[in-house]
Amino acid sequence: MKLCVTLIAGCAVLVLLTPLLPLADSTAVHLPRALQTPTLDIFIEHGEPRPTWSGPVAAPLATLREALFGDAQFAPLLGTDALGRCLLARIFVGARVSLLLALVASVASLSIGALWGAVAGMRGGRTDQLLMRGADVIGALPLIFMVIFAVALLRAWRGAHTETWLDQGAVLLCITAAVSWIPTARMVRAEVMSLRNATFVDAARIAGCSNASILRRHLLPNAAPVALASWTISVPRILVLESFLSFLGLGVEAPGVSWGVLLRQGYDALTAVHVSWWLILFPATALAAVLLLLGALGENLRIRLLPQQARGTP
Amino acid sequence: MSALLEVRGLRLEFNTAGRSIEVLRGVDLTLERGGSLALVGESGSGKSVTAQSLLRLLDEPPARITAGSIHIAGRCVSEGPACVANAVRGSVAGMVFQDPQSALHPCTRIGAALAAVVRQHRHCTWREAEQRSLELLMEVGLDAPQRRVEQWPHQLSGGLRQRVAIAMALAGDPQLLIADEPTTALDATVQARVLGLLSRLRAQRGLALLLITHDLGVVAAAADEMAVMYAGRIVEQGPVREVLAQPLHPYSQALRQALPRTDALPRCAPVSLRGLPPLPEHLPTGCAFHPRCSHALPACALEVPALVARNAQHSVACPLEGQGA
Amino acid sequence: MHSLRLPLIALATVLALLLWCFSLTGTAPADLVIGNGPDPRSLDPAQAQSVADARVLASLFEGLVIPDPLSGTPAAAMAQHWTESQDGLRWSFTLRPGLKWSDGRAIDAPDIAWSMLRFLKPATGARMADLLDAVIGAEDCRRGRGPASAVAIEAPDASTLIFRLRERHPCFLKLLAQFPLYPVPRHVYEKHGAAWTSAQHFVSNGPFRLVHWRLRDRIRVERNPHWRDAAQLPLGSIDWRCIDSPATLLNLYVAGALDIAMDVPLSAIPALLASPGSAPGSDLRRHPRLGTFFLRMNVAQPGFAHSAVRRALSLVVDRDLLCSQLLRGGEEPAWSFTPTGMHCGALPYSALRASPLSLDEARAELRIGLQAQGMSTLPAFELLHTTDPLDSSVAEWLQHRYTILGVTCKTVALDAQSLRTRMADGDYAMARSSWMADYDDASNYLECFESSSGANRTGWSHAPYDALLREARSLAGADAERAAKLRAAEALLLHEGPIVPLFHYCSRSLVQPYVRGFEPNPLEWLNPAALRVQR
Amino acid sequence: MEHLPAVLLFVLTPVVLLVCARRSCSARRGSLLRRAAWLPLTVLCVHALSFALVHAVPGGPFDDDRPLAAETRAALEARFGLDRPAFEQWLHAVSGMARAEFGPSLAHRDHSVTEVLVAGAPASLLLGALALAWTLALGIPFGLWAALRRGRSADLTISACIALLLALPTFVLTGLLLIPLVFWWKLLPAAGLDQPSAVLLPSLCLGLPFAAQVARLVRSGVAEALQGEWRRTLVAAGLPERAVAFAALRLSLVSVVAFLGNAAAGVLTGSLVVEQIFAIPGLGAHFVESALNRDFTLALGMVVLYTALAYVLNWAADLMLPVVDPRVELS
Repeated sequence: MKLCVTLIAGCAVLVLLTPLLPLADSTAVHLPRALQTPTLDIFIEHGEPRPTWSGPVAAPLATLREALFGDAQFAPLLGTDALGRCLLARIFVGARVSLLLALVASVASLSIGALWGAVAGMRGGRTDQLLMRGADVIGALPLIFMVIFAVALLRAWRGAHTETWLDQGAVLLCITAAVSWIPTARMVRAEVMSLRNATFVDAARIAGCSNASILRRHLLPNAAPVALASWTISVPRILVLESFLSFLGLGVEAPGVSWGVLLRQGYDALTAVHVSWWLILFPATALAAVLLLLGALGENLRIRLLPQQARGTP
Repeated sequence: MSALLEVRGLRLEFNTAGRSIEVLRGVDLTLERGGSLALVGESGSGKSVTAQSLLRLLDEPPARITAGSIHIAGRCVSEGPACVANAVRGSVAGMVFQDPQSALHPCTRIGAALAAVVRQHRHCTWREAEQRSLELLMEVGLDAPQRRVEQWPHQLSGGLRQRVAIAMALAGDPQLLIADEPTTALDATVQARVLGLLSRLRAQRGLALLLITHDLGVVAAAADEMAVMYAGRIVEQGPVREVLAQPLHPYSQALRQALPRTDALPRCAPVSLRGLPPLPEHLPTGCAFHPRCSHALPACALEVPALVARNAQHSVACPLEGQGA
Repeated sequence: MHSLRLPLIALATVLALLLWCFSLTGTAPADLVIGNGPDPRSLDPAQAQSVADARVLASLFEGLVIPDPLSGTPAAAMAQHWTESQDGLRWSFTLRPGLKWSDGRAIDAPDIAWSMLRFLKPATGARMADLLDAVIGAEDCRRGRGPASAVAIEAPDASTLIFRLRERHPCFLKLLAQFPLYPVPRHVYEKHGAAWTSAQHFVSNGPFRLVHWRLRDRIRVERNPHWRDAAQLPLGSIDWRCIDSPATLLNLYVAGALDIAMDVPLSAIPALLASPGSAPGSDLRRHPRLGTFFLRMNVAQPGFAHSAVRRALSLVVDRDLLCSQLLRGGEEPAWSFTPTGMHCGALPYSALRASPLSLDEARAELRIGLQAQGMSTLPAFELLHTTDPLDSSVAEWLQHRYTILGVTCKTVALDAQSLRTRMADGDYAMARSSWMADYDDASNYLECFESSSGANRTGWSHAPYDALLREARSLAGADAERAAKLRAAEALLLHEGPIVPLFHYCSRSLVQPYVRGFEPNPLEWLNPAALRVQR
Repeated sequence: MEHLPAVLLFVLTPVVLLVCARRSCSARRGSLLRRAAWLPLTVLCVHALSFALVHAVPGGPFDDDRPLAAETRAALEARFGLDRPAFEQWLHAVSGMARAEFGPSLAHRDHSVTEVLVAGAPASLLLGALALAWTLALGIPFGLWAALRRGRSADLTISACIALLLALPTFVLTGLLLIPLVFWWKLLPAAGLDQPSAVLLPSLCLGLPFAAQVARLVRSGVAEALQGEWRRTLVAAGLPERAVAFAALRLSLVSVVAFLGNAAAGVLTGSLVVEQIFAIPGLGAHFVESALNRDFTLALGMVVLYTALAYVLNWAADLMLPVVDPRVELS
């Protein structure tokens, strides 16, 4: 558990501090060295174009990097892609996109799910029936296909309306959040329902507490672990969904970089006469490692937060 | 010719989390062919462990036999890996357990479960095995066995399930039946019928019966001999009639007194034993019973008393040998 | 035992299903397996779309004439010989005797005339229905304004077909060789309607006939015994493998599953070129194609109205670098819109090449153009492209190039449909485009940017350009003069126009050494009747 | 009259089934009927939703690099019925669906949607069935092995593999297996479906993550089952280790079968990617393509087919449950 948290925290820090690292420019097309195999020869290169970073956090870090490393940067340790861009830098930049998206979308899906489940659980009766039947119907749809349609639709819509807030990130975010809240809603509802009928809530009600204070004092603190546990499960799920969509060419689009995009480009470059294995192996390793860590973390948290459930479900 | 079951100085310990706890501390048992022996004691005294260790049913590890020997029908069961007991399991010694609720595999039909055991012990076709299963069910007193073999365990009542369990134990035609609290989980009327069944089977098949129970009433009804166990040791052994009539060990006496008596005067209420049985990891020194014993001598805390024969059949592990009573 | 009945039935069903599926995996190989491209949209000549579709159709059908890939002039096919009237307005074709459909029925001239009229009728929905616009009454007919009987395509007897044109057309014969004009079997069409293209009804007149078509897998054709030259046909059957991804084509080729791969992924070219002596590097055939990859600019967008800005954006792009470093597949840098190797009538047409601008010149042009519009900097604009990997790389490369000029452009990937919609709606600033020649004539290229052309889509309308093209059309028959006019128009297009030609395509194919009769050519045309295997 | 089959299928059948379900005395038959009633309703819902989505997408199926003349476009739209009001088109589509006709495909104009689906089904089915076969053939033995060797090196190795495989999405796993097996060692063909060995790798890639899931279920299920009292009965009756292990496996199969419904749906989704990577002439690739090509009819046909398949497979898994575990009653 401790190891898992440490590793995840390490990844997060690494990803946050990417602008600080002496990485090559992830967008710098450098054709003469296209499809270069991974190298261990040179660690530092001079005179290459440096990546430009903007944003309140990244820009100062990039300045700091200038001060620290000057124009020194890593050679393409993990090889280069078909346009000669450094894979190492692209994996780092892709991590920022993939992980941020997964994080935000999972928070969004958590809020939708928790709200839906809490309302259903609290109100009970017909409202509950209606809400949960709705969730069932949505759950019964072949979601991935709906997602494909929705993405195509939203993209076409975006294509038709140039100046909208709806950029590709927002499209992906909305879609992934919209399809991944159902398990959370179910878990939260079950918890709220069992809590609502629990003796200590009855006791509070007899003691004259208002509904709002019961909700605030008793239900929310007790339902929080469930919500948190479902959140830790939804992060890797959304990460996979994002990379799946990007892989199908429906998610993040070039020149945007995410791990799914990197894998897609890896497959595109892979041919029998030039087996550019690194373009698949390294992004795959990054994705698998993060998923493995998040999965382990989720499992651990679930066992800790919900000891009564941990044994029953596989 | 040697006895059917012979246990000599059996010691067994559990190793968990780096600690070893000795639960059997030198058990001696003998059961002749066709005989019946009841092993009696409070919960935690080691009777069930003894019974299971006879067929090496305990998981090894954590359980481990550290000393002593078990011979069943002349075969040594205690040496080597647990699977050496396969030679006697079912074919020489069958076993019935306490809880009929969970003793049968929930997803196997009665007939199939029995037939599988039959086929394990005699080389025959499925059809013959099914035929044999029907006979076995009839033998243990199930009505309409044709219908029963198609049923699932959860469709039977507790008593019927226990009968099926007995039929399974008998499927290999054993000479010895070990019954580990076979009636505890059943209600009184069913209990009586199951005990009747066991007696009948003994008579019909010439079975030897090792009956593990804490119920002296059951002992009186079903066994000829009894052994009283306390904290992993046999403290008294002898014919049921003699031991019940004249218990020698203070523990046996206490058990005897704890039994409600139908023949006694109404005001002579059962006397419950004071204190709790010791935990195997915190055994008192010397005679394990001495802290609870009203007759304890200073020497009792120092020395473990050996099992001494009082007469040909009756022996006891107490220096007082019933004088305190 | 009855507890096992349900699982057993289920198991048996699954096994039967598996057997059925497996029976589909093994098909006996054809004499020649060609890795083509995606599934044809349709085997109806009027509906087919791409060059890949055309190749499959060419094995099934033949027109009055077929393109001769080497000379560039059409050669006789169904027509034995033809005559053109003095003024070029009346074309008379004489059919070969004994022509038959693949079901053995005879083909006569009225059949072919009917087929041409079907092609024109709006209900057919032919994509290139404007091909025959030069014929009297054809345009009215395809627009639903006139009856089919008014179209001047006549069959006075069973073996003569006469076309009368409203104006002289510089390359009418080349038009007739186009795949959309392949004849359609009237008797089958009238019997089965739109279903005539299904494999069990399909009848054609080419060297091969359709055996079966499994989507996303293959189209199997076999020798048509009723074809005019069936005895001389070297191949008994061909498999057209329908595979979208060039990488898969290459992998299959390397594994020996294909005899010809009609496309090779760009990323594999350097590796293939690195081993020219051994397979598969030695099997690589490259040939310039009559196709241009270019960018359109929307002159209605802020900043793009002045030609100097467009010129700066166009001529600052170093095409040589693009081709030598990014593409590396043998593409030719495009300094003109019409590709090299183009003809004008029968004469070779050599396009004028624009001269590149140095960075300083480009900056100066940009400044002039912006000042004329009262701007100081060019507003950031979007460069639309498709999600195709090649497209994306070019767009990313361009984005990088334009930063050197101090111009900000944002690349936006769209699916092909969305891109088309936005281009058609004029809702773009700069967008990737390509044009493939339908037939080998420079006018086919330059007429795209006439004000009236539907292919223009840039809002660019330039009277002198239109005038030059009109004059060129009127000079049909006088190829040299016509070429001069076209060259002048092209110079105007490059100087004023709304396009950034980037490169001319190059066809790349892998051909096993034992395959003969494969002639690389600018139209990526393949004559299936000439292919043979010599092991 | 045209809409009669649709009314029968989508209105009458569910109502009748639901009424029967309410009337039926056996809980099992009731739930069976209810499930059956919900199938057409779910399909109808999904169809309506996808229809709305597809028709909301700008750009039509006839947009082309070369702009069509207005008359030609109008003729094409009339031919494919796209000139009618949307609601009418939807009604038409629904009544077609009731007769298992989805109309002509707009992108594959020589084929009706039904033909496209029938042509692609064998390959997809083969792939899916083999993937499920791998799922069971690898998942169950390895899960059992790990459970029987719990805590020892075999168990640890298998558990690590399970964790790894669960973390690898299909398209990642495919790449990792493809490179060595196909490109380095050239053991298996890279694409197509020409020889039987060509389905090995795709189905393996598709099945492995599910096999890992099954192995995990079996491992924990068997370990839990072995805690049961019945185990002592069997051992004491002299049954060998093997028989006991199988008996424990039998108990853990309940969760496996319950999972298979999900797995089948997952295999359908996964085949999308695998078919694309291995150029297998199945149904998967049509999905993304039809959405992108605005091939309305094919897209709708695919959605309906996949919804129905997922529903039926889930249902079949539920039906299998009581067969595996007699204690389960259909609810």
